[in-house]
Order: sequence, then structure tokens, then C-alpha cells
Amino acid sequence: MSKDFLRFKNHQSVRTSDIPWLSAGLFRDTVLKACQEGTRPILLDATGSDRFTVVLADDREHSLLCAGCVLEGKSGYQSLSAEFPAFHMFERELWENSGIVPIGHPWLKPVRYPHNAIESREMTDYPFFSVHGEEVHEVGVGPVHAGIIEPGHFRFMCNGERVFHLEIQLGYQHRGVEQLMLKGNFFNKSVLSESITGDSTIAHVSAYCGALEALAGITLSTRALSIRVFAQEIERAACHFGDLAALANDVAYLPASSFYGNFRTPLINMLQSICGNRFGKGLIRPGGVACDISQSSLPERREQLKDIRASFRIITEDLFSSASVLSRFEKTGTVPMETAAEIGMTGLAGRASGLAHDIRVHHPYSWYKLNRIEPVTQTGGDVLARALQRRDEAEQSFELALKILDELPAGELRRPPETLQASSMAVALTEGWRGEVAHMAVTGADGKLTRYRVKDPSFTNWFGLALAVRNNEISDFPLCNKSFNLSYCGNDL
Amino acid sequence: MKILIPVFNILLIIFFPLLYAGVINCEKAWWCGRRGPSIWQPFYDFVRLLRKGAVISTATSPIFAIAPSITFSTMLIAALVVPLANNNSLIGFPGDFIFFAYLMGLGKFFSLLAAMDTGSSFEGMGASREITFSTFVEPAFFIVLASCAILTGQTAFNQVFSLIFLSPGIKVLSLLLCSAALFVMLLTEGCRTPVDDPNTHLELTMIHEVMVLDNSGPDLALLTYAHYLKMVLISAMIVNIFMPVLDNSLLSACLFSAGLILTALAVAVTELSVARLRMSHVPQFVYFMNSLGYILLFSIILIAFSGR
Amino acid sequence: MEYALIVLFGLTILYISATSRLEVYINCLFIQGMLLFLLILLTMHDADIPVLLLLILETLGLKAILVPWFLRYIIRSNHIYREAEASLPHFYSVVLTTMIFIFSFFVAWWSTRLPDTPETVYFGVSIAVVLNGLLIILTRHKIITHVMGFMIVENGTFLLSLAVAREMPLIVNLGILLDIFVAVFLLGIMVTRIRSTFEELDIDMLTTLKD
Amino acid sequence: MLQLLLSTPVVLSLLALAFRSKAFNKATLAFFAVFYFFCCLFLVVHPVPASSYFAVDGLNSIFLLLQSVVFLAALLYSIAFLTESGLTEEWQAYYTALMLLFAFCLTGLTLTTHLGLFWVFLEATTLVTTPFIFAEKKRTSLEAAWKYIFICSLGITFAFIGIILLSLGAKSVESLSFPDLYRQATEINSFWLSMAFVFLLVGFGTKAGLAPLHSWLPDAHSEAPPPVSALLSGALLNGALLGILRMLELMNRAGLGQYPRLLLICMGLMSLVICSVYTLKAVNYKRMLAYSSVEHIGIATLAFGVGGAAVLPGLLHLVGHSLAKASLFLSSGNIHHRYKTRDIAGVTGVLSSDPGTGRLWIAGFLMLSAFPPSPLFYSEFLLLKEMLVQRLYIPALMTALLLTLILLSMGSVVFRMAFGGNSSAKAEHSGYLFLIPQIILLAAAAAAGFIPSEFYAFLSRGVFL
Repeated sequence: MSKDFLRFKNHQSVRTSDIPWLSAGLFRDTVLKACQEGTRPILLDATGSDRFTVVLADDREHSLLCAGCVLEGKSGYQSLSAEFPAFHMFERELWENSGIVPIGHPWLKPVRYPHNAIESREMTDYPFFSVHGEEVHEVGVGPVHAGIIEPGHFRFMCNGERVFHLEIQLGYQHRGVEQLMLKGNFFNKSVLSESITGDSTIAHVSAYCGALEALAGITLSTRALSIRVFAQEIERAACHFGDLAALANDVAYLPASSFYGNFRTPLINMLQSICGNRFGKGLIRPGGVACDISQSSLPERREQLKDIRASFRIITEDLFSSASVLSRFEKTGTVPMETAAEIGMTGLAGRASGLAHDIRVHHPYSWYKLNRIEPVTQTGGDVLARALQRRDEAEQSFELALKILDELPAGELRRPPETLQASSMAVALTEGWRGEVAHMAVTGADGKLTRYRVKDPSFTNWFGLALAVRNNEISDFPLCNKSFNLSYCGNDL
Repeated sequence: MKILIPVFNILLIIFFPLLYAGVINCEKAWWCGRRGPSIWQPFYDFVRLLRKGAVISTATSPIFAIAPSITFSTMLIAALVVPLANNNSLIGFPGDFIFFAYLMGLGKFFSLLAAMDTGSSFEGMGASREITFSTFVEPAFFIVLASCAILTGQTAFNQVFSLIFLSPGIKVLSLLLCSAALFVMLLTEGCRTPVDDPNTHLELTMIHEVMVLDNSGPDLALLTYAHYLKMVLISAMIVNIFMPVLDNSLLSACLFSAGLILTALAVAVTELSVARLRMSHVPQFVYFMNSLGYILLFSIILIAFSGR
Repeated sequence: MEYALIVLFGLTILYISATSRLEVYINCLFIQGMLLFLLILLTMHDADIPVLLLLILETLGLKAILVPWFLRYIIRSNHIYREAEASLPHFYSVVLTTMIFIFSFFVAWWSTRLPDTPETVYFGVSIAVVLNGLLIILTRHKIITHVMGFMIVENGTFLLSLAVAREMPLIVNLGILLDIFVAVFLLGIMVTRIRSTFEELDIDMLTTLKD
Repeated sequence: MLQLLLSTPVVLSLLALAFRSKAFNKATLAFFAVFYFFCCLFLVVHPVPASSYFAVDGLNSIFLLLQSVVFLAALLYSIAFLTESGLTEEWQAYYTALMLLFAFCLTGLTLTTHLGLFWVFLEATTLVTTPFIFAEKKRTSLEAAWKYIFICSLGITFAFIGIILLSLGAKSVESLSFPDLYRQATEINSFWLSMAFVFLLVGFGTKAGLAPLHSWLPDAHSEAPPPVSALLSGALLNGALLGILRMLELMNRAGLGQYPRLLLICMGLMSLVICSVYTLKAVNYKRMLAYSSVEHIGIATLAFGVGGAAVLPGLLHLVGHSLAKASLFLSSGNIHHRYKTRDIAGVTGVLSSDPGTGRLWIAGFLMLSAFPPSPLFYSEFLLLKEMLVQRLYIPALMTALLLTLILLSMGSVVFRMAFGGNSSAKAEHSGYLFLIPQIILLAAAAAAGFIPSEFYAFLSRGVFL
């Protein structure tokens, strides 16, 4: 197997010439074999109209695998989705971006409103799944919604209040992030990467910086790494607070909803007091961090974190002991572990179903390399499991953040990188609060960036939501949706 | 002094519904540690809506246009027969609680028609949910009122409620069951939290809110007002179960208002302390009213008429 | 007041029929025990001291405190928090319970034409409670719920005995006390054993012995 | 004497728990078996005057004597069983203590003339015997124990409701003791009495294993150790039936005899039907024996239901069944000990591999299936005769047909197990203690069959129906 793949680590730069290129048939066999052994897809990237590469993650070996596929002519290749449904979104994206047809793909339709696609396609040309029957009816929601949320169209096939199937059509927010990355100076793309997904600012900018620093071949001081991870964990805890508040709000349990919202504010204000932005924008920059945590503020921050944690525990105890709340959460929107593994769910939602994928554990990077952490998982796969997962991860984040504040070492804050290695490739995976964020950067022979790819965890998990609401009541959809809380723009890029 | 009560009641019908909403909202905000909107906010909203123009979809028939007015007027007429302060209804005649129930039914019928008329799948869903729950509430209402009527030997609203407090022997029991049943009705008809979530913005989970989604301007104002008036009327029944007829009209009016405010607070506390029920579990909650009604009816028969 | 207590007792059954959370069942058992205790205080205050003491021990000590505590201990230690799925939806469960109430009250009403009838409300509610206990046993899957159904039947029986047999000999009462105590604890121990043997406390597991 | 009979087992069981020595257990069991037998015999011959709660009368003296014989055999067998079974010392002590407590409860159950106490003792027997059923700690034994304790507890609750209803109708009666009730039977309100009878029939009938309340019985009887199975079938079922008999007498005296009889006939016939259906496809011989208990209790119930001249055969039937069934359960213990299986398919050639047990197995079966001199022959014959006399043609026909059917299917199973070529295993007798108890039981049964006139005189003391 090792001969068929280029094997490398997270945040490591490799030469593009080392990627083995295989014929379509051999490629298919190789990838299928690897997937049977437990690796999972991270990215499919077309480097031309007749060749593409795949990046797989091998959690057991703590390494990433890469292989390329060369097509004879423009005939396309045999789709992998039938054997491994986890590939189905990647193959749709590949087809949309490059025109390479995955032959035999079960549901080939565009992922996004594809203004950067090879051919011009209108999203409205593509059909939805349809269900026929006397008592079956369809309910379409969106793309414009009642709340202040992003656009997306949800098409329910229902029988009365029961949902048979949900089809989710996104892509209304496609901004061409990957193309914008290639324009202009690659060293100045921090702001762009910070705005890939507004609520995962730190995760995306860390991944961008990670890829860039790997290509530039520089290492950071422990202090810079610690501050980055501190910001990451605060972001995680704050988002979990927000989601728990939203979950409580969706079941109309107002006290918990209000108080979670109330305690989220001081938490994100902590980021503001470091870098001036509540979401941590402007904190992380290539080569290190732009702002420092002053040594004198450490005791105060520690106290503040402990206070928030104490309040968090009180309100969490209240929420999870309320019978009426539990009866809403339990057995709602269940994704069993087998299904979750099959469709390649990652991150928080995957861990709630029992899949222990955690980049911080399996592909450790920066500070996490020095400090081992244990993954937290649930088994239920229902809304309750996802809520409990948020509770446990927030607890863990508090612990890590406090640990960082306790041990914050001295060191240089930032050393800006200057040049990139030529003909190289780096994949940076970070664990955002929603799950694994993947950025891949490839440079050409002149040391200029030639390709940039981004994958948000929402991309793989949206389909999990579609499966979760099956056989649930249609009125439980908002609750299921909130329990996943996936990103529209992270998916649309 | 006697003229004071009808005047007070008319003022109550006009002003209290919006105040009632304001009290509930204030209580909820205060409990959650927020400052919340002013207690007069529903009045501001009402005036604002009245001053706006209405947008009516071209796809709808005239029913959509007249339905809000019908709903509003039926509720207003219904308010005339419900005993308010000092157990005094503006008009009252034997069997008027049946009249009341049918007026409520008429208003609901037109709001359902209007919702279906828009052709929106959400509003159809909301209408179907509302009618499902109503089918449980209506018979239960009759059972509860009928058992009170049996207990007191009267069939007019105001006499039933003024006598129930004086019924010997089983006062505690009938007060308990009757008020519990009517409270379930209040939460269901008022679309409050375990049944519906008045604050939600999610069309898929709404019941009442989704039915008025297409109404705007004065129509929406009337519907909102009628909705709160309905809640006030049911609350008035609950309060009157506990209120004896007093000689002092002023004291009676004050006590009655305080009772209404207390019911509003009780609604708010219920909303704060439980989460909303799963949609498929709502019927069993609403059916509770039937169960309570039957138990009340049979207890009354057993205790009052078994000669023991 | 007495009637209100009895009807409240009946209402706890109505609540149980609508829920699937075991904690609620236990809370209802506790409330039932307390209500029986209050009833004893209200109606039996002129009884002999030993009889009264025994009855208080039985209602307050056993039914209200010890048994709920023990059942709670069992569900905590076995991590069972809810009845997974009752074999009939809760809505029908509530409707059936209501029908049982109607039926029982009708029986009680009808029985007033007989001589020596017990107090009709006692009679009606206790019939309803016993029948509902059986309904719970029939329609719920978990073994622990069956024990709770059994306790509900016992409570209904106790209410009935309060209504009609106020002069029950002490010795019989003592026997009842002992039996409930031992039966519930034996049942509780069995539940724990079953847990350790079958991994799951579902009644469907107990179908090995069949013909 | 009564006090001695009731207190000895309690004291001895406490001693057994205190000493926990194997030798002491065996000595206790042996002593108590003999002591109990002679005490009971003495009580039957010289009835003591009735106290307010306990008395020896014509009816319960039959049951007392019968259970003393069954206890004698079962306790003797227990000594052998304890020696051979690999139970730990602690469990042996528990076994002994529980056995003695069981004897205490059963004696109380038989001797008490107070309805309330009868109820208490009946519940106590459930609690005391559950640990036996659970003793093997297998999945199946756990399940059987659960069903046993749960169904019986529920049944007993129903019986309690019956008692409450009875006391409701019997406000004018001084106490709930049967003599008082009988004396003032006509003063009891007939509606409440009828209701009470139904509830008591359900409650006691559950314990007696009457169809359709029998579902726990096959499980519990087949999972218990052989001596306990023998006692459950041979003594406990009778005890529960005693309660029904006493209530039936009360109904008769209150002039309400007709509808309880109908109930009893229905339940008896239903038991027969259920048993015949099961035995057609029997796979487990202990379960088969348990179902046969349902059948025979059903026949006795049927006889009591038919009433008149059929009551005496009913009592005789109980005697014959208890003795024969206890011996069969004990023999099945020998078979299980040798073959390590309860499946009928796994057992062939008992006669050649263990001649003693094989002969007793066949003898027990013949005794059970009413081959003369079995008392069951007389009882079944007289029952059918009485049914014909009372013009109950259809029930009589059903009974005759079902009995034949059960005889055929059980016979084929028993003989298949007894004969058949299992030449590989060499013949080996079980120890004497594994055989003597059955011989005692079968001899007693044969004696009851051989000297019907004296025995009838004794039995007819119990017939006041």
C-alpha cells in the first residue's frame, strides 16, 4: 500500500513530484483497498481536465495519503460512491469544477451555484428526488428563511408530519474562495481565510497559516502556538455555548437559552481583549500571532474562565435534568454509528455518533503535538448525544485553555515567512469546533501558488443531517438542524 | 355603583388583552435575566400595525380578506357572554356557554379557511395541526362546563361560575379539576409553550403563528388582538371559578384584575419551566383536558348524587 | 379535602400514562405514597395507636420513601432512564386510562344501589388505579416498569382497603407490610440480576422459555 | 403440638443458617423429615382443639397428611441431592434453611382457618421458593424465577382485593376466619361475596396453576431442583387449591353454589386442553411433567366443580397425583443427573443405563396415568361416572378424549426415554437415597389405591361440600 500512496503528516510539505500517478483502474482498486482498511477521504482535487489527486486520512497511522489518477482521454472514471458513499460529495464537486465525470455516480448534480465551473449550469436545471404516492406531499423551505440565517433550500418529502426524505440544496453563497486565494499575494490571504466561515475564523485561518508555514518551511515558537490554540479552544467553547443556547431555544426552554447566551459574551469578549475582535479576527497571521496575551493579565483571565465554567456547569445541569427537554432531545434525529461512518461524517456530529475522528488526537499539530488529549465521544447519535458532546467538549476546552494559561512559555511572537518552496504541496488539517478543516496548497515550479483547496466539515456533514431527519417529524427538523449547526458558506465557499 | 361593573368590563375587554400579552412577555424576560420589552409594547405594536397598509396576495380569494374581521368580531361577541368582573357578563342567557363555544368555533373556522386559502404548505400544515388539537379541546370544554352546570343546576355562564364556589362538599375537588382543565385549554387555545412556541421563527414548528403568516397591517392587528382576547376570556373563567360574588363592586373589579394578572403570570411560569412538547406528544397533553373533564363529571355525579 | 386527595391520587396515574420517563414514574409513586399518608392522617386519626403507627410506617416509610428510593437506586445504577417505546403510543395510553376512569366511576356509581357499598370515590379511584397498574404492566416493555406497575396495583389495593376494611386485623396488615417489602425488594434484586445477565432490561429478553 | 409443628422448622432453619455445616444440614433434613411426618400423623389421628387462627379439621388433615409424605420423600432425596450436587457450603445452608421455611409456610397455609392468614402464608411460599428456582443462576432460571415471583405476586394482590371485597360484604361477620364465615354465611351480601370469590379464585388459581393463569408454572417447576419441583407440584399446588375449596364451601353455604362451579368446570377443562396441546409437542421432560401437573390440578378442579359425588374423587385425585408426580419429579432428577439434559431427545435407554431409576420412572408414569392400583384410576372413573349422572355429557366426553390424548403422548415420551438402545453406557444404579424416596411415594400411592374403603372413610371426613 505504501508504494501506491505518498505518505506524509499533517502540516508537512512534500514534493509534488513524489505523488504516484496511477491509471484509472489501478487508482480505483488502490483507493478502495485503502478505504476498506479504514482511511477516509479528505479531498479530491483535479489538477487538469484528465487528472486528479485524492488525499486520504489514515487515523491509525496518524498520517495522510495522497495519490493521483490519470484518465485515458476524457472518458471519466468509475465512481467510488457506490462502494464508499463518503465520496459522493467529493465526486460531485470534482465533476462540477473540472468536468471529470464519475461514471455511475448515483446522484450527480452540482454542489454550488457554479459560476466558476467548466460549463455554465443553472442550478434550477437540476431535479430533486421525488416521491410519489397518494398521501405523500412535498414541503419546500428556503432559500430565503424566516430567521437571520444563510440561504439554502430544503425539500422535504413527507407523509403528514413524518419525513420520508430531505434533500438539501446549497450553493447560493458561492464566492469562489479557492480562486480568490490564487489571485494576488498568497501571504496576504489571512483576512480572506478568516471569512470563509464566520464562526470558524480561528480554525480556517490556522489551517491557512499552517499550510503556508509548511510550504515556507518555518517553525513557530511555542508561545505563538499556545496563543493560537488558546484562541481555538475559546472559539470552540463559545460556539458550543451558542449552540446549546440555540438548542434550548428551539425546544422553547427559555432560561437555558438566555443564560447560555449570557455567558457566551464574556467568553468571546476574552478574544476581543486579546486582539480587538470578538471572533478572533486579526489574531493569527502567517509566521505566528499578531497579538500577545500579556503576562500580567493571566491571573485575571484564569479567574474569569473559572467563573464562566462554574456558571456553565450550573445551567448545563439544569438543562440536562429537565425531563421535558430530554424527551425532546432523546431519540430525535438519530444517525447510527454505521451510517455516520459510511457517509464519512466528521467532527462533532461524527463523534456524537461514536466516530472518534479528532484531528487534535489523530493528526496532532502545533500545540497538540506537545500535549496529548483524549477524544470525547458519545454513542447515541441523536440530538441529545450532540448536545452532550457539546457540553463535554466545552468542558475539555476550558481545561485546555486553563492549561495553556498556566503554562504559557516565553518566546517570539511572529517571524513572517518570505518564500515558498517550489513544486511542493502541503495539507493542513485543524480541528475547528464543527470538525476537521482542511486546507491544501500546491506550488508550481516557480514557487508561486498554483492550487488552493478548502474543505469545511459542513461539506461532509450536511448529508448526515438529511439522513438524521428521516422518519422524524417535520416539526423536529429545526431541532435536528440546530444540533448539527452546519455552515452554509463553509459548504458554498 | 352597579353601573360601574359593566363599564369596567367593557374597558377590560378593550384594554386588557394587550396588557395581558405585555405581562407575559415581561415576566418571561425578567425570569431569564433580560430587561425585555416594555409592558406596553403590545399596544405600540397594535397601533403600528393599524397604521400600516395591508398586502394581500393575488392568489387568495375574498375569504382571506374578510376572515380576520370575522375572527375578530366573533371573539368580541363571545366576550359579551363570558362573565368578567364580579361574575357579571354583559349579556347572559341560559345555555350561553354553548353559544360561546360555537362562536369560538366559527372564528377558528374562518381563520383555518384563510390559512388554507393562501395555498402555502406551511399554513396548510399549521391549519391541520390547529384543527387536530381543537377537536380535543371542544368536547372537553363542553364536558367541563356541563359538569359545572350539573353541579350548580344552572346553564348560564355567569350563574354557573357564581354558584360553583358555593357548592358544598366537593369545593376543593371541583375547583382543582375545573381550573386545571381550563388551564390546559388556555395553553392550547392560546398556543402557549408546551403546545406551541409563541417566540419561534421556524415555520415548520409553528401552529398559530404560521396561520397568520400572510396577514399584515390592520388584519394582523385584529388577529393578534382576537388571539389575546381569547386568552383573557379563558383566564376569566379560571379566575371566576375562584371568585365569589361580592357586594363591593370596586373590590370585586380589583380582585378580578389581579386574578387575571396572576393567570398571565402562571402562563409565563409554565412557559419558562417546561420545554415545548414534541408535536406527536401534543395530542396527549391536550387530551388531558378531556380526562380531567370526565373525572370531574363523574366525581360530581358520584359525590353529589350518590347520597353520601 | 379527602376527595381532592383521592382524585389527585387518580391524576398521578393519568400523568404516568402519558410519560415515558422512569424518574416521573418514581416521583408519582412518591406522591402516591404521600397522598395515602395524608389520607391516613385525615381518616384514621381515631384508630388504635399500633394500627396507626403501622399504617404510617407502611405509607410514609415504605410506599413514599423506601420503595421510591430503592427504585431510583436501581435505575441510577443500571442507567435506565426511560421506557424505550411503549407498545402503544402514549396518546392511546392516555385515552385508555381515561376510559378506565370512566368505567371505574361508572362501576362505583352503579354499586351505590347495593347495600354496604364503600365510599364511591374511594371505590371508583381504587378500581381505576388497579386497572391502570395492570395496563402499565401490559403495555410497557421494561422489567423495572413492571415492578412500578405492580407497586401501582398495590397502591390501588391499599386505597380500596382503606375504604372498606378499616378494621382489618393487625396481623393481616402486618403480613401485607412484610409482603410488599419483601416482594418489592426481591423484585428489585431480580431486576439487578436480570440486568447483569441480559445486559438489557427489556421484557422481550425474557422469552427463552417458550413452548 | 401445633406450636411445636410450626416453631420447629423456623428454629431449625435459623440453626442451619447459623452453623452452615454440611453434616448439620443433612442431619437436620433427615430429622425434620421424620419428625414432620410423625407430627402430622399424630395431629391427624388426635386433632387438637381449634385455636382462633389454626385448627385441624376434616379437610386440611388430608392435605396435611399428604404433604407430610411428600416432604418426607423430598427431604430424604434432598440429602442425596445435596451430597451429589456441587453446591457450596453456604448454598447448602441456604437450601436447608429455605426448605425448612417452606415447610413452615406450607404447614401454616394448610392449618390456618383464617382467610387473612391463609393469604399471608400463600404469599410467603412464593417468596421462600423463588431462590430455589433462581439457584442455578442461568438465563432460563432467572427468567423462570422472575415470571414466578411477578405473576404470583400479582395474583396474590388480586386475592387481597377479593379479601377486601369479602370483608365489605361481610360487615356483620365477626372475623374473617372460616368457621365464623361459615356460621354466618347467609348474612354475607351475595353480590360482594360473588365478586370476592372471582378475585380469590383468580388469586389462588394463579398459585394453583389453573389455566389460563398457569403461565409461570412450567417455567418454575422445570427450573427448580428436583426435590423442590416435587414439593411445588405435590404440596404447594394442593395448598392453593385448599383455599379455593374453602371458598367454594362458603359459596355453597351462602346458597351461591352454581356459578363458582361453572367457573371451576371451565378452568378445569381449559387446563386439560392446554396440557394436551403441550404434551403433543413436548421437548423438555420436566416441562412435560409440569404441564401434567396443570392437567391433574385441572381434573381435581373439574371434580370440585362437578360437585356432589365427584368431590371425594377430586380429593382422591389430589392425593394420587401428588404422590405420583412427586416421585416422577424425583426420578427426573436422577435422569437429569445422569444425562445432564432436560431435552427428551437427549435421553434414551434409562432402563438399561440406570435400571432402578428407569423402573421407578415407568412405575411413576403408570401410577400417574391411572393404571390400577393407582388411586387415580378410581378418581377418574368416579368423576366420569358422576359427570354422566349429572348429564354433563359434553364435558365428560371432552375429559375422556383429552385424558386419552395426554396418556398417549406422554406415554410415548416416557417409554421412548425408558427404553431405546443406549448400550454404550454401562448399567449403573443410582444411590439408594436417590431411589428410596420414590419408593415411599409410590408405595403410599399404591396403598391409597389398595385400601380404598378405609382411605375413603378418612377422605370423606373432608367432604362437607
